[in-house]
Amino acid sequence: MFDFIQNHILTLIIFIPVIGGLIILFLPERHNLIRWSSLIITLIPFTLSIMLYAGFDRSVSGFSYPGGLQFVERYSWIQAFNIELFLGVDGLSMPMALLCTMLCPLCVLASWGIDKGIKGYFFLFLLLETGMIGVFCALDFFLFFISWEVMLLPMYFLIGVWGGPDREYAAIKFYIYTLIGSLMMLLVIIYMYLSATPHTFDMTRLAQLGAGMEFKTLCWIVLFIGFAIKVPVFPFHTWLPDAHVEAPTAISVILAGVLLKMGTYGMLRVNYMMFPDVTFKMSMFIAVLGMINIIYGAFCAMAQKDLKRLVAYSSISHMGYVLLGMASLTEEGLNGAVLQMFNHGVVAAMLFLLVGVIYDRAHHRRIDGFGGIASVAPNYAVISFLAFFAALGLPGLNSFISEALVLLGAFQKYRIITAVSATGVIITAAYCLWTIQRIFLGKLNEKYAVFPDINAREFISLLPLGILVIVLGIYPHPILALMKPTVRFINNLITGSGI
Amino acid sequence: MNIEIKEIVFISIVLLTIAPCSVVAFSRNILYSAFALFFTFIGTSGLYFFLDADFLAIVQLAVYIGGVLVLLLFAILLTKNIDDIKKTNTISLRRSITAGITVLVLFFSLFFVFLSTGWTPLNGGAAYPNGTIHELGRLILSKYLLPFEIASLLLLAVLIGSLVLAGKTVRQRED
Amino acid sequence: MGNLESIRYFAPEGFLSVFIITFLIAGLLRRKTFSKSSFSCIAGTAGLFLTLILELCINTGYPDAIVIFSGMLKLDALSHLFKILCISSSILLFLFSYSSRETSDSLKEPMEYALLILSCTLGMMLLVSSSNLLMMYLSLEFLSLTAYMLTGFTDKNEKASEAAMKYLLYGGAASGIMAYGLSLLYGITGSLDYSGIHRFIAENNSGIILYISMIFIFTGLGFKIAAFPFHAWCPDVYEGALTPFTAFLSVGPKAAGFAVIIRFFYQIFTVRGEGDVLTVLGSADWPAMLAIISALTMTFGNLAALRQKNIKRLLAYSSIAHAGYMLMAAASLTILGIVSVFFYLSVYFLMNFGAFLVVIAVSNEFNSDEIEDYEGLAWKNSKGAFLASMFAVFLFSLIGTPPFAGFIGKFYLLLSILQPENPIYWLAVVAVINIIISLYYYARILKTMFLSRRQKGTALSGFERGQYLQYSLMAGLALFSIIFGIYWSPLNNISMLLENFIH
Amino acid sequence: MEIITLQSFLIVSLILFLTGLYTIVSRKNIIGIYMGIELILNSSALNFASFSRFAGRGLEGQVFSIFIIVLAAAEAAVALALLLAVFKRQRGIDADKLNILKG
Amino acid sequence: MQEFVMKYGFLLLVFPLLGAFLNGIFGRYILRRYGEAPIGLLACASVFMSFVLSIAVFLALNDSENGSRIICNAYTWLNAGNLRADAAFLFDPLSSIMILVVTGVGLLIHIYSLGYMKGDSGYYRFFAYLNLFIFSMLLLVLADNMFLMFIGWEGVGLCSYLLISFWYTEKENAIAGNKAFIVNRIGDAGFLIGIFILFWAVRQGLAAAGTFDTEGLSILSFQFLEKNISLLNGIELYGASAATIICLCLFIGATGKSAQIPLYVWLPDAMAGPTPVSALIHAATMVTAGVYMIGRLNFLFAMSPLALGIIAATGAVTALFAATIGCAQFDIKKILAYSTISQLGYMFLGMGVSAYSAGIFHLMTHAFFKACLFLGAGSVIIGMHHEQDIRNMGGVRKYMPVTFAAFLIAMLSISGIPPLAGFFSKDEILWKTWESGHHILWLTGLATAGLTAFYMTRLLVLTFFGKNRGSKKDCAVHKIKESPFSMTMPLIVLALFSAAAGFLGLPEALGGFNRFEFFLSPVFGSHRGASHESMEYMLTAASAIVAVIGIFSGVFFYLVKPELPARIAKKIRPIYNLIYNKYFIDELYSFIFVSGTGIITAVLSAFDRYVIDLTVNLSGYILRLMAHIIDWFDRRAVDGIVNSAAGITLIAGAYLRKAQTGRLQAYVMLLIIALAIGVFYKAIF
Repeated sequence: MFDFIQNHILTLIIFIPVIGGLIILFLPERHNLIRWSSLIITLIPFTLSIMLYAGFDRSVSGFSYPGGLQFVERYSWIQAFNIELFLGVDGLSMPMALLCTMLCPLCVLASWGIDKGIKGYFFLFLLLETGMIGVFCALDFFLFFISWEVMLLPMYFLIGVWGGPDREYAAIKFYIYTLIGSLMMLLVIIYMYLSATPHTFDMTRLAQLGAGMEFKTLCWIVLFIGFAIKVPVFPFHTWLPDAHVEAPTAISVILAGVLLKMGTYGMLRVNYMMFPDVTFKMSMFIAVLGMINIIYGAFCAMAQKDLKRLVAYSSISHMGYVLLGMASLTEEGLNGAVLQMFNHGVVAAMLFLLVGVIYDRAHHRRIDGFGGIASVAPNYAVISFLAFFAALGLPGLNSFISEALVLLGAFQKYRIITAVSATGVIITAAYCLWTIQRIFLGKLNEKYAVFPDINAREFISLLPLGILVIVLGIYPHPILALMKPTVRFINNLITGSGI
Repeated sequence: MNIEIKEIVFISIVLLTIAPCSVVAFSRNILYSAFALFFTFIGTSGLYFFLDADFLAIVQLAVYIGGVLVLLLFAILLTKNIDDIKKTNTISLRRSITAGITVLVLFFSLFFVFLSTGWTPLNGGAAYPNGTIHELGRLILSKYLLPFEIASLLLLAVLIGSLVLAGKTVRQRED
Repeated sequence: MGNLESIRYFAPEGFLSVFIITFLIAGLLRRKTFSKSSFSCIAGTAGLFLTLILELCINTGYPDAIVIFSGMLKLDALSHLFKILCISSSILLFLFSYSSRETSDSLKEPMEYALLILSCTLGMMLLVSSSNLLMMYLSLEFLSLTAYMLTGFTDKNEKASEAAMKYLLYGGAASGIMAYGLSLLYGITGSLDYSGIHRFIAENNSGIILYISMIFIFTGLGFKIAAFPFHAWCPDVYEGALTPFTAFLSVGPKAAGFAVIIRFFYQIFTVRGEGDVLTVLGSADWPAMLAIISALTMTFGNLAALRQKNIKRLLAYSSIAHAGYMLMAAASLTILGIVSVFFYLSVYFLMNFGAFLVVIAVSNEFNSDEIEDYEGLAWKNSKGAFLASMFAVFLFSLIGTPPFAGFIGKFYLLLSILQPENPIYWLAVVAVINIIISLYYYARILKTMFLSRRQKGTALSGFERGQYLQYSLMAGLALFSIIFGIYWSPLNNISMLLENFIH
Repeated sequence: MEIITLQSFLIVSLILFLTGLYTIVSRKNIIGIYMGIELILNSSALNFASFSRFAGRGLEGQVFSIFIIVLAAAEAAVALALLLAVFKRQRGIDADKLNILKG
Repeated sequence: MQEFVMKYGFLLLVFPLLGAFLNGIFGRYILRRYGEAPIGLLACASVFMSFVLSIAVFLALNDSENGSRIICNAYTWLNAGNLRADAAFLFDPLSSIMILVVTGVGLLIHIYSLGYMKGDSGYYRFFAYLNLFIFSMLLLVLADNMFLMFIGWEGVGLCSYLLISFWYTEKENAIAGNKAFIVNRIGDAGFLIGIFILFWAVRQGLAAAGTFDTEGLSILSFQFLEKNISLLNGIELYGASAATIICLCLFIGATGKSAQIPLYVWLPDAMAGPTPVSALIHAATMVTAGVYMIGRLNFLFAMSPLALGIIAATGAVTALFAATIGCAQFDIKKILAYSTISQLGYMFLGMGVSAYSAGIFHLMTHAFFKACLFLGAGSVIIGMHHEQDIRNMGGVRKYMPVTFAAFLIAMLSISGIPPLAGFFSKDEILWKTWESGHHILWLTGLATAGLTAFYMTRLLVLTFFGKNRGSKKDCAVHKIKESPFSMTMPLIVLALFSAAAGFLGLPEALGGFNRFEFFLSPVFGSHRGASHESMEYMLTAASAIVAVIGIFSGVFFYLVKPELPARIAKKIRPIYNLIYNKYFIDELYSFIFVSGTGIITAVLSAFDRYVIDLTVNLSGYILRLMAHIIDWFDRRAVDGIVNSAAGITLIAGAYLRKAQTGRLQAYVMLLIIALAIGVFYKAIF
């Protein structure tokens, strides 16, 4: 039994949620039964990914089947186009898969309050989880695209049906933005499939082909835009605040925690590994975009009235660091970028859960509407302090390490851009503290004299994230060790091809 | 240049077909255009004679004029209510001009194309002195047997269908 | 192959004609039993089912094409597959008419209705396999005439006969122009057989007249598949006719139309070089014409659908758009293009019939086709939820999102266009833009059904026993839409039969 | 130069064809439109016949013409039937009235 | 002993962290169940343990004649690419002195605040934050590489934020806390950029020297830097030498943390926190971090004389500037805050003239007497029932003799009266400034010394002498009583230290052996200046005389003729106003930065909401418009074409009402026109 799991682990992780979702559809309509069963269904892949983490070999690197890619499973799916169910994990996708399987149970915990159409909600949520893990583990470009698009449907309904007052606009805007991006990607995927001599979707073989293709730069740009919409990068970011404000708590946690990382993961997996020489030429372009994201996101966050919109813009700013790190083309910069993807996932999830807590109690999110909550809900205040300080990158907590690595790495190539981005740290500190002060400090707003403190369920969903934030700040080795060999491989690949 | 009788007759028949066409197109009264159509069909069957398609001319006379034109007249009479025979035909001037221009454009372009293309006479036109019926019959029952049978099925379906469509109105009147 | 020997291969159509005649005689003799619409529908389905079985087992034998009835019909993979498609769409038409309350009430003469459907199917089967201009024109007329009569069949609402009249007049004009085009083509090449024409054009080059005759002929064909300049009849007829028949119209005759287009262009005007590279025969660059028409059809269909309030008109414009997508594959001048047309048609068969079945089910309840009547359908009761989720499956498949078959269809189309032999990049970009526009109006329906919580007054009745055929049919179509979305190699192997269609 | 040549027949049938087209477009009465269709069908039949005679194509052209005439008859039947159905409803056969289907 | 430190050195940090953790998590529970005692005990015990350990370290360093440096490497904290930073702690003379000061003064302040914070609802929170502060300060001081130091650097910033806004119910405290953290953050950004340039420069140097792979090396650790600092001298950055730019960036970080000229505005507002906090953080330990950093990286700063000059100059200017403001303030804690800024200016002056040991010596002595002054002020405030304005005090001498005595000693020491510590450390700096040739800076230093003496006496006189001007009715004269022993004991100890500490660094000129400098020589290297004794005597005498003048003028103005200052103030009204309002620096900053960022934020978010969203909605709008046109085309234009005047224009101008779409001919017309276009096109081309 154990070795069956061992050599089918990735397929199990990906397909258990969707099978569980189908089972849920046929369960009797009792709310608690459905909630608990979906919690258990999300916990199974989490335990499996822990086994994955334990068994991961941290010494080997490379983007080829024997070296670098581990837990590889290859089943033929459609012989006609030799599309395969080709799954594998390497240093880049391992942390992301871990983050995704970890956040999902927490989100199920956070969506305990959903009561309308609960079976539909949890089925769509589990389908979403399958899509997400699918993207991270797919090594077949077609499978990558299928799981990329499979997420669209559940997200549209989850934002659209269970969202806030203006959900319809947000849902359709999200759908159109992502669809444009992914259709552009589809064209390039087909073009690459056709220009590979033995037509194949296998990413590892397409990687070797990458250099030889004509229209290479055009493909790179189209793919980059497709992924940039998801990150989101500056000009394409307007869907994020609307989607976040309208989505229910659990969904904006997943949206910020995992979906944003898919954009940067895609860039690293496709743009970086398949077109290294174009990436080398374009690295300055990405650095500038990263800088704009950081500064622009931070300033916009400061101007927001709605707490969730503020956290959304802060996500844009933090993803800017990832972009900058990716563009630095130095080992520590790239390490910082991948670490920042993981750290921001944890911090953003924590922030949105906290916003959810305050929304359940006050049913509004105007930052100025609160005041002095700390005196009436101390536990909640302490955890929010921890989250906000992690967000502003306080040393000793996890975000600082990745931001410092990113800035350190980026400094060696683009000095002015990094100097400007480093000032972003100040603006982030400003709006975080200003928010803390307006909500938690100052005299108690009499409306919330009876503000109930955090309850057990919310606390359990926040605790693991809080521990991770502190532990990864002090000892980042567990996650860092995962990604180092792959990051070195990518860095050598690109700098090698660039000279 | 000597114009034999044949050519004179040909020209007259051509005029016989083209002239009523303008009536069909422009006349205000639907009855007049129906009659004009009658002459056009007569002219066409005349032309068939010139093309040694004698059977075809007869069929044209029998089916087109006997069948289709009669049906048209029936249609006009059945649906002609009291006053609007005149009114029905006038259409806005603007539209007719546009239609006219399109048709003229088509005409001139096709006209030149027809003149310019060299139609390759394949095997010098086997003349059928004693009528084409024998040859036509053989051809239809040998090569084109399937279309012949299918045409019968088609007519059967059309017969039943139009009975049902038209029948409703008749039964409507009774009950 | 002479007439007598080819009777053996003519089994399915032969059986169907004999069935039509016996059906007619039986109908006249026992007027009363046939007057119940359920009986005649079931009898019709049985007949078609037998024809389907005959078609399935008779014609799979021969690897390459057989020309029967001295050049009239050509039985090859194309005709075999498209016949199956047409017969099954007629079977579904019968089943839909059985389950649609609106149809069964308003049909005064179910026997004649069934008869016309059978003859319409026969017309399609012949059209699909005809390889002679006369045969093609005759069966096209046969199909069109029966379609005109079926459109006008119900006298319940006055829209039907008006739609039928428009359909007839527009169709008559189009087929008249096509006849003129055929005469020109005959004049140039001197023969009515596709192979004869092909040989003539191969030997001596033909001037502008060939292209002009092709334009005239394409008028008739374009009318059949409702391509852009010839689409005007489509919305009115779709809205006027009975919903089951509209569903049938949007799949059956359209598939037959595409079969004729493929056979006409790919059998006559193409030659298959080495390494399966197809090149255009004769001076007329018809792939460019098809590509332009496909782009126009797609864009017009999608943009016009954006503002539709009536669900049937919206589905009409969407079917125009899908015709545009399929034309794209036809214009790609590659073997995979032909395969993709059939693949997309079979996927389109599933999702379009499914969508119309839901429209029928909803119009059984509220007997209106306006989109705002679908308000909050998903949250009314369990039946509403079932209908809404089924409609969602079909709509997402029509949009082309991955877990559903629609996406694989579009994937095939894009694949065929971007083939390295002669990739048409601009058309791929137009297609992508159109998919995005189509998302907007499909999502609007989803929005009314799922997202808006404003409950319209009309309550929805529960699952009633009589309608189980309808629900199982819907579930079946949805299941196949999903299965072919995930694992579609069986369908792919079937459509790959078309590979050796041109030789 | 002799008058009776293929081109002259083609021109005649072209004129017939175009008048037919013009009638379809400019007539307001349904029967008028149908007359246009009849004209077009007639001209194509004439075309087939003239090709079979002049271009020496054998009698296949004439067979096609015969079938065209048959189909024209069938279509006339259907047209009349539908006409009666439309007439019953509207008391008029003015093409303008066919406007219930809009939008 | 050395192996003990090598292995268990990090315990020194673990104790305060443990204390902070326990108090933080279980504090509320303990407070409710067992009252305040166990919390205070736990906190003081943890600091006491680390004090004992730091003594052990001191002894270990003393008796180990060979290596004066012990590294205790706990674990490799961060190892990504070429960056390798271990959680390693460096014990050498400099850090041992610092930890002694931190834990010593910290312990005393912990004991003091047991009394001070009695009865406060957030009792456990206060001690948790205080312990956390001790931990981060120790981390800062003991860190072996720049990154780890930066962790401590920001950690202390965090604790100062938490402690300043400890009574967060009042809005001003929260805002003060924010201001402190953000200004610190600006400084830290500079510090961070300094680290990056350093990292980049060292990598460049290494590359120039041929070694590319820096995998194993921990570049940013202090030994590595000290050993091959020579790598830097070749590297240029924007024209200036890399070393100068690095030093200036690091100095910006130092000004942020130690409140020098550009970034000092947060310290006066930081007085909003409880007094022990001001004593510990804003007097003794945190603010000295900048000085320690320069001391620790002396080899780097030595590379660029330009940077040292700038540091010295800013130090001197800040000292004088803060001293002038100090004279015109009335809040007791604000005066002490400005005096801290001024004394820090002294230390930076010392560092600037590369008299590193003098700077550190002054740092230590300043820690003692400034902590004593703050604690004294604290007990006065408690005594006067939270009265902070010295104009409403006076004559406290009679009621709080012990506080008065300790306060007096500390005041004399800070003013630089000879036998006390302040005199020796300040004189050492002045002498080294003069010796290194910066005569103008020496003059400003001397003037500041005079001013310091003046405003300290003013403070002493106005609070402790004369009649009581207590305005609050309930604090009538008889109500003032001495603080409890737990508060006065630390006062006494600190007073003793501030008296005796001077003898540690007795210069030779005055017949003593400068043991302090000898102790620090392994770190700073002992460079014995040209010992022309006579000049040194003259300068020491001069500084003593200046101090005495300051005191007498202070006594004269405020005790003998109390109304005189008011008259002088009237005469020099504009200058007085300028000084009183702290040269309007705060208003200037708030105008430039706060409203500046406000404007930028408003502009960018408006840009985001309107321009970007607009373009997106625009594309949506265009789509709808096109759909409308096509639909209109479908419904109207087809008839439009048909009815348009003699020309095939696609969209008719005239809007034809009567044409209905149902018109069949319109459809056929479209078909025929398409046909005509196709045929015409083909016929022509």
